[in-house]
Amino acid sequence: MAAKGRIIIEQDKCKGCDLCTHFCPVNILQLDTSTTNALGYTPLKVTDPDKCIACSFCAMMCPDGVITVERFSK
Amino acid sequence: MNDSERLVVAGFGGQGVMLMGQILSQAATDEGLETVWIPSYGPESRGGTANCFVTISKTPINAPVVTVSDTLIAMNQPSLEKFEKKVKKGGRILVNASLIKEHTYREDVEVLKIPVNAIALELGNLKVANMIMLGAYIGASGVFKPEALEKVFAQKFTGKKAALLNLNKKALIRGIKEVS
Amino acid sequence: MAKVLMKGNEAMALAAIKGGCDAFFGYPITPQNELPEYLSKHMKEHGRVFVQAESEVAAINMVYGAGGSGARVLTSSSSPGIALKQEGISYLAGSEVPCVIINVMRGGPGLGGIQPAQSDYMQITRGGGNGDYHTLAFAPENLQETVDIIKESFSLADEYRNPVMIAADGLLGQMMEPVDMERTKNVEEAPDKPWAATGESGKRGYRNKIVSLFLDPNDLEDHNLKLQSKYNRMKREQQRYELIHTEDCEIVFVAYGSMARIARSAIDALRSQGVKVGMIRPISIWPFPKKAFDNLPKSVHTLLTLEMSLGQMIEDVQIVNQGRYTLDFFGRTGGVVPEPEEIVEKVLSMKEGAK
Amino acid sequence: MDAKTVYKPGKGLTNRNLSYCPGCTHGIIHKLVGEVLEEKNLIDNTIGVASVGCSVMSYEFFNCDMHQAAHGRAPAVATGVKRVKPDKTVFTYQGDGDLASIGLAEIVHAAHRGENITVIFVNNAIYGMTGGQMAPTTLIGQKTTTSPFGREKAQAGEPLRISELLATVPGATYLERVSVHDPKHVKKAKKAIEKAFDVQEKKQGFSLIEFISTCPVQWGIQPYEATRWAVDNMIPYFPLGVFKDATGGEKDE
Repeated sequence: MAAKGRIIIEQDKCKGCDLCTHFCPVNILQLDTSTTNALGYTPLKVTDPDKCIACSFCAMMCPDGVITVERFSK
Repeated sequence: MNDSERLVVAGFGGQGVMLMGQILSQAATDEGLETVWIPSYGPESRGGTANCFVTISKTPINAPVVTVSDTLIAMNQPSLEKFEKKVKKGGRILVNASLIKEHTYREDVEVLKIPVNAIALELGNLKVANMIMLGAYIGASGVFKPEALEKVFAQKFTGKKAALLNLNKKALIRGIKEVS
Repeated sequence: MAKVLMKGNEAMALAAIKGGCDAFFGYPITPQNELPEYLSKHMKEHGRVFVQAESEVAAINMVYGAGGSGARVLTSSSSPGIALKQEGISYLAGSEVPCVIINVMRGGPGLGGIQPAQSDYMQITRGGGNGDYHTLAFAPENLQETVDIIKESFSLADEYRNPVMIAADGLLGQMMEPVDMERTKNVEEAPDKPWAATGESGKRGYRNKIVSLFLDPNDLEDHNLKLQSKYNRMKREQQRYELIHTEDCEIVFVAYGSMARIARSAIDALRSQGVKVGMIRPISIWPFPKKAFDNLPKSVHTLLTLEMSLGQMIEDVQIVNQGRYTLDFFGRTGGVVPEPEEIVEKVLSMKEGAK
Repeated sequence: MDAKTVYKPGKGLTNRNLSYCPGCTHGIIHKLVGEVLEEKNLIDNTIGVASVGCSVMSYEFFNCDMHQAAHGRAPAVATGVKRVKPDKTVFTYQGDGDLASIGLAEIVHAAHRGENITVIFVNNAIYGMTGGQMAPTTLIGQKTTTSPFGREKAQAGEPLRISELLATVPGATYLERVSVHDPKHVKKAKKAIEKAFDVQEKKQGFSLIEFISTCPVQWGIQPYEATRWAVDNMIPYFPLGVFKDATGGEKDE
């Protein structure tokens, strides 16, 4: 099932607050505990990009404006 | 310990840097020594840089803020860069090798690299990385015997935190072993 | 008694309880927050009053009320908050209501910063409120001295029926240092206050009024002259200072509080290089300790005032100096805490200049 | 297959990293205000007034001319600004310690005069910047560093409901309380901000939007759980909704 869109994460602005991961309707967001970013936090990563429906919920809930959302048009 | 030890303990908020300094000052107080603990208090609650200055002395302490230090404990890269220049010649720098990878160190100081994050994860809780470093420090400097710090642990880790007491003691001993 | 490692703000709060403080009114402001926080927990245990007011202005007026009705009262704040309290302090002095005010100074002006500074010296010693009034003002340099002075300050406030200000700073507030809380005796009983508005006019047979209004200028002048005689008594009785190595020095530092403590390291460093320096350390900044300047040895030729400000106490030094010595100044401000090495450099450059 | 951007940080905020703790909803509220000012293309002709508290640094975050007011005095500063710049958009951004405690007289009188300004009031029931002290909106039983046994009515009274209080002030034109605890409520909150700036644009008088907001670090609760705590504990006491809408007629000059 092809993705409807994708998100772009500004890795080094993310504070690893984990808010967005709770609001993704298709549950494809997780904190990447294998690394720390420039601020010293564990940044966000998309686990399954193909499932993204570009609903912008994650971006709306991000307090630091780290996420940009794009929707693919056919 | 010669008649005074001036220490900078630095890292980022959440690494337990302030607690490390307080434990040393408490141990000094318990042994009737003079001591001053000074936090760098900034507005950021979490994530910002955090450091404290600890002075331990047999004689009354004058200038409370440590400007030239005998020892620097750097728990992350920015704090190493910020405080490295102020360590006296022949001083000592302990670095958290888990977060501080390549760095060209001064020739005129003793450098001890301890991967405290990695060891802490080995012991099962990243939170005790600071106690491993504390162990390394007293092991390298001989300022206190482990029992002096364990006595402070018993006062600090009570109530909800009591469960952490043994883990912190283990971390302390492990830190000492890393440098002996 | 064994020493206890305490955070400055908490040691000050405990000292106030041991000094007999019956009621505290305060408001959050960095860097003194741990003081009201400590009292919010421990005043209750002693059955005493704690209120977090809606603002510093409200807090000082709560102090005015409680103090005017006979209680021993405390408020604490930091520089901008103390600025808000100035009208209240003028009322407290004008109507002779005793209270203690702890000022944990920080960089200014305006919102300024949160790091330690001494740039409120003029406001403290000249008074930021209206009218001819003064408050006693003490400037401790370490935590033990701070604790001892706070314990004593409630009795001093009652004795003179006057506000007493403790000029501390963010360094003292935030540091931890072992203190002996029992080095000086605790205050149990307050003196009786026949003047207080305690709500017993019936039993007492006369009414008490806590008032600073005197519409007839002659009455107000008489009142001012009465206050003035009290202030002169303070000048006679409360000049406190410490002399450090002044017996054989050429340059005498004049510094108080944390700056004096930092200067001690500079004195040691300079003396080890054979440079004879000493220090007059005012402990009372109002009344300014004039006596300390009277019999300095012949060897002295320069007074170097050191402040964590751009020069305020230096004006008091100029007044008492009366041209006797050369005056010089070194200061950092804005919350920058100077290093002893900077003072050493200043002295060495002065000596260089003198050659 | 080309991609169209549907959501990206706008021009309403500067590109400075926000100084707020991880997961603090101040950040979401900043974004919404910035988005509305940009979309109504007011941002380049706006003067904002930052207050004292965690959001003191907002004078670096809103992408327009800013004032930084003394604690509690932002509504007075904004009054001064608006009276000499009546055709500019003027807003204040204030927390609960700033507005509901030391600044209560200033906010009541700005509303009372019907000042044509918009107030963004962030209620997180605690003093954040100074270390978690009790605020006028701290809930009964809520533990803070100056209510260590939990707020007690006998000692500190019950929490202050600002939107309801200002609704009794004739000069207030538009008052709404919103929340940002999930996308649905974020959308509603943005509409409320749009309405408030409409009121100002149409010179209909004083508008204030109260936001239920979180403080993960001082509450000691993880960011997501903090939003749930706000829903379960704050919203029942501070109900969402419009508390005043007097935009019926044009406000006479």
